[in-house]
Amino acid sequence: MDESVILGIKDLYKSFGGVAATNGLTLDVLEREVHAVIGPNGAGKTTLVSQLTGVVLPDAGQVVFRGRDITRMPAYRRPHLGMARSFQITSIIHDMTVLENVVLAVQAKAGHSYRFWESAIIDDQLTEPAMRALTQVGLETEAMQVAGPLSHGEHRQLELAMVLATDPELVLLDEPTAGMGREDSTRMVSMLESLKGSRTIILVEHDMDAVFALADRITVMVEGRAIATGTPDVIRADRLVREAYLGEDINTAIKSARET
Amino acid sequence: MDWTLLTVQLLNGLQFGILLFLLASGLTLIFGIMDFVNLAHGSLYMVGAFFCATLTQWLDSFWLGLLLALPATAVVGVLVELIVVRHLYERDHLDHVLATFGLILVFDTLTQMIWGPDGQVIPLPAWLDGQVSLGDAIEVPTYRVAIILTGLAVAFGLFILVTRTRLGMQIRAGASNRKMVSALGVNIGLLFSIVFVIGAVLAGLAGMMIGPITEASIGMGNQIIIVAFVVIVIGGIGSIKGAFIAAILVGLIDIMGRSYLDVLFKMFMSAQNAETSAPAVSAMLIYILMAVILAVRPSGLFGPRGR
Amino acid sequence: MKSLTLRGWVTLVVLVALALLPVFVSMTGREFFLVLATRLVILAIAAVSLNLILGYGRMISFGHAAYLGIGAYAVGIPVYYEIYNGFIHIGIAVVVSAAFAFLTGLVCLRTRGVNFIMITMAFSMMVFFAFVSIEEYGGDDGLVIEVRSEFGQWVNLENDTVLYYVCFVSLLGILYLIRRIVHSRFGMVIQGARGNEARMQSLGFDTFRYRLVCYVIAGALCGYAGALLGNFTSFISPEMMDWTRSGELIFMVVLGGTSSLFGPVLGAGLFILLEEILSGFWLYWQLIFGIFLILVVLFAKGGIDSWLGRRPER
Amino acid sequence: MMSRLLKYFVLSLGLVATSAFADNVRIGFVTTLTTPAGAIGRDMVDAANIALDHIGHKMGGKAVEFIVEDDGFKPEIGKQKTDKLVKQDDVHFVTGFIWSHVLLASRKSALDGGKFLISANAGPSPLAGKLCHKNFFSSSWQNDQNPMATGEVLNKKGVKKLYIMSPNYAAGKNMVAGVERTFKGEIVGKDMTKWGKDMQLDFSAELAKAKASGADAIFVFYPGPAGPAFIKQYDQAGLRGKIPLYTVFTVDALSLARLQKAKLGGVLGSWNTMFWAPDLDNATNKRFVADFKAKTGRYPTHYAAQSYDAIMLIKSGVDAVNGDTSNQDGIRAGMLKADFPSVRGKYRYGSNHFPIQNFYLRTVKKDANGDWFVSHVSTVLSDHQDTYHGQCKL
Repeated sequence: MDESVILGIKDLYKSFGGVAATNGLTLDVLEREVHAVIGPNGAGKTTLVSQLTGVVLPDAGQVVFRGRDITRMPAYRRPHLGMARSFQITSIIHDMTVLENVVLAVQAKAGHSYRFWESAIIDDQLTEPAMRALTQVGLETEAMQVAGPLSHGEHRQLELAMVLATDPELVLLDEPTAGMGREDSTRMVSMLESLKGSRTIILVEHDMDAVFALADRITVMVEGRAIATGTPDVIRADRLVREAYLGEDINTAIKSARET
Repeated sequence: MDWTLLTVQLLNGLQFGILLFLLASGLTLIFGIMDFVNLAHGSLYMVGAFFCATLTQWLDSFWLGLLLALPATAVVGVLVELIVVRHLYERDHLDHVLATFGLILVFDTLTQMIWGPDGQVIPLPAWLDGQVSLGDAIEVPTYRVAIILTGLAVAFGLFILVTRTRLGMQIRAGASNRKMVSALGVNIGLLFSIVFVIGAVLAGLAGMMIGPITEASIGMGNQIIIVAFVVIVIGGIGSIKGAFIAAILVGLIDIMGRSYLDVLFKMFMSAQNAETSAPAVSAMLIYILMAVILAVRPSGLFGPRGR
Repeated sequence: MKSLTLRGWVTLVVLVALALLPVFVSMTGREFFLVLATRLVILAIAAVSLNLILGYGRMISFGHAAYLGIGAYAVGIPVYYEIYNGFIHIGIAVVVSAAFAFLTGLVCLRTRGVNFIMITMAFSMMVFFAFVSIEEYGGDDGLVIEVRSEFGQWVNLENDTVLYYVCFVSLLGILYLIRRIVHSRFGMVIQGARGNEARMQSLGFDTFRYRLVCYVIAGALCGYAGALLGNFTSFISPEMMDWTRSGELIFMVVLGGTSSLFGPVLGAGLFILLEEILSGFWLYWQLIFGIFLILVVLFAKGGIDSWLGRRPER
Repeated sequence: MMSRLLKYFVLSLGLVATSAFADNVRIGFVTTLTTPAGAIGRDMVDAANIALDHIGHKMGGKAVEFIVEDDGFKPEIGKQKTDKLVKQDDVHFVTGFIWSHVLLASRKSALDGGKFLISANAGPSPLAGKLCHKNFFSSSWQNDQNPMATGEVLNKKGVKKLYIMSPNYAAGKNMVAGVERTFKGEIVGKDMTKWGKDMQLDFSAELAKAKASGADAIFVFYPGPAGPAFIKQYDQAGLRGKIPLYTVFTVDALSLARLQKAKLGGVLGSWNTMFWAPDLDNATNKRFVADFKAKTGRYPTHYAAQSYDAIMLIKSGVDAVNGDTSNQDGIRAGMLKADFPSVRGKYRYGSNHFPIQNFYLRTVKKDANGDWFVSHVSTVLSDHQDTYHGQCKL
């Protein structure tokens, strides 16, 4: 296996009630690349993310992260290897402040949390990295606000800050621009662009603008399988990909995705 | 082994199980559909028994008493739903537990204020008060057989209601996906009220069934309701089938424990200690069963995934 | 010193009143107030410990009274064998409670929602029946604790005022302890898991284990309260572990306000005062009590703590 | 009610001088008024009030203050209420106590508080033996005594095999010990059932065992709410006429009223034993029963009779010191004489302050109005003293 492969997925199978959601998927993600996964609805992208993060365990196949088999590793242990994820539907802790949310993310990285005495929120070892991550996503002024009432766009930013705060090798971004307006969306894309090259990013995304702007390589999934993997230009030209999008020209698909 | 005794005890267990099912079926429906924890379900059991006792004593007829006590209990169920329960569906379980805990206090005290502290007897017609012979040696109280038959009939009726009627379809849909039911244009408020009242009537019926055996007494529902909760948790919340199987299981375990555990205990402890420990340990058995089942299947035997 | 909010004032006034109560009692000779206040303070400790899991962790335990019972029996049983050393009593109470919490927590914390409520209750009922079944320690009749725990010559619990101050100082200590825990890294994880458990796991927290530790701490603290209760009542029966007692503890917490440090103390206080006053003047006081409970749930979300101007939840 | 509430508030806050400092005789009465067992407490309080009426609410020339507390059928609450009576109301006598376990739990509070403790019902064995106390008195009996009388009756009736059922608490255990002590045949089975607020009331499993055991008599102790339920199920199981039933503290005026309502005539003609009966022939008893019936419309139970005697016993003590409640030795000496008109006739006190008295065989009959009651038949035990008095070091 290539030295630069950070995440290897081999012959992954998962079915729910007889229907295969992942059907023999094989995919390699290279070190420091932005690897986008696209595909029509029901292609099995969400199930893939769930299996990579350990929320759902595969029926068969193998997931290898930096040479280590993590196929059946519990979800909570994967972040310690340097994996982090964001959620398709915003997943933050609503009744805590923005800073506390990010502090938790830092804390997760900083060894065990069986420390019962010192206050966490005034601990510089936690708050400094947290504030750095918040500054990175442009949310530093909201640090003391309770997270729940913030806007959707701010929630997505916070989500990203929590991912960054764990300083991961591999970031799994599940539709980071979902539900965003054009302006927020553009800001998110430029924010992700600034991360490019510093970490490996797996980007599951519907917004083709974002995908083609960010991705080094793209994998197209259909019916639980990868039908094509390659640079954006290769994918644009791929025949199978065009068929997958029901004969539509991929560029039309991009356009229609943009309008919805 | 005394087979006659064993048979009689199995019947006793079945009878207790049936009674538990009457209570648990309503509880599990209310739970499954409204996600509502109703500790006061046992109070409706008590109310049913008291209504039946008073009406039977006034009208000098158990049947009339039973017939009139059912709608009377339903009215109480409607009132409870309207005044308290309805406002709590959107709240969390903690609020349910507390409010219905308060309802228990209210019901127990009101009952004592109205009926006094004495238990109320429910006289049975003579033909129900005797015994029936099953085979040569086995003789069981007629009334207990009547409870079994009534309970089975109600269970069958409930099964038909849930699987074969429009209301039942809505109930099933509600149990699996509440949002979907409201999306289908069903009047959720009305559906909830109906389910709550069905549960109330079933609980009341259970109280009326046990009344002629134990009398209607204050707080009679407070212990059995906990057992009924154990039943629905074992069976899996929202599952009528699970409630039925678990109720029979728990009924049998309870009676068998009370019948045979002391004999077992006497093999390795003094008779005096065995007599004391056996009833307590047999009461413990059903909780142990529950813990074991939840340890293996955290959502019960027939429970929905991921609850 | 910065200016105090209404909440702060109430907290201060209640604590000062509790601290000075024995002086008032010795001036007026109304010993019964000391009895009442001791009970209040002990149950406040139990409520505060319950709040650690219920309020901060959203683990609705319906079996917390079991720890009160375990703690009290940890005094009663050694005394029955004429072991009077209080350090041994407290040690047994805390260790056995923690062990019980650990073992039952392994099962309970796998479940969610109503199943959690019911299985915590089931375990408390098991302890209830276990003590009912032990003839040696009085079974259903309970056990009279003839002598209170001994702590050397300096602290004589047989003196009611000393017992009261031991309880009061314990309450202060445990409040401080929980304050530290809640703001610590550990407390952050527990509160994070309350808000969004899936997220906490994806961040890399083994929430099950953190919750288990929290559950054990709460159990141990309540066991400590139980040991005080056993000393106070000089009597222990399985009845103390009945599910209705656990319900009362929950009520105290909710009445005072969940996820606030001092709320459960106020809740326990109001609960005991109401119980005492109402039961003194009307046989059917539980009617009023029940209605009050329902009204609190329906209309007073957030409990006393929110009446004093705190937002319910943060 | 508002003014009462207000008064209570003011009193509890200690802002005004309370009755605790007034010069009167204060009696605290702990009994069960709520839960299904509340009917017993009501009977006891009614009887105590009749006794107070009979003595004009005066003892030793002083007014009597009578404070009733509900123990809720729980030992812990009973103890709390006793604490309140001792420490807040500063009573001179704590009495009442239906339940042995409530009494055992409350004993220390009352006696350590320097008060007289007088049981008007419960008679657990420790209090007659090792835990006897100079300030403890019983106006009833020691638990074992009455079943011992039943045991004698069983022997006379030629019973060889006995099945025993009883609630699993202090008194239940004493009752079983009592009947086992005098009964000479074989015990073929025994069930101790759950007691308390959540008592077991369905005896299907136990009755089936009794039936299969080959016993030729069943002995039960099911006081209060459990009595009628047990007798009904005994009838429903078809045991009447097959295995005769012998009871203690199970068939009384309370259960008979309910059984009569349910038309369960099987209980008529059944036997039980007791130290007293409503038709026991003495002047005090006649007056008590007549007044009780006139006031409440019910027959008094033995609980009522004992409560009446408890008040009279206290009066005899207070009278002996002319109302000087600080003279505890004098009061004690006065009460020890048992020199007062008791509804059971004359009795004496043993060294452990439990009565030495007769036990009678009784049967259930209809009176002139058709009401069912338990009627005195014959004497089973004369001047009977409990078995534990030897362990008492008084």
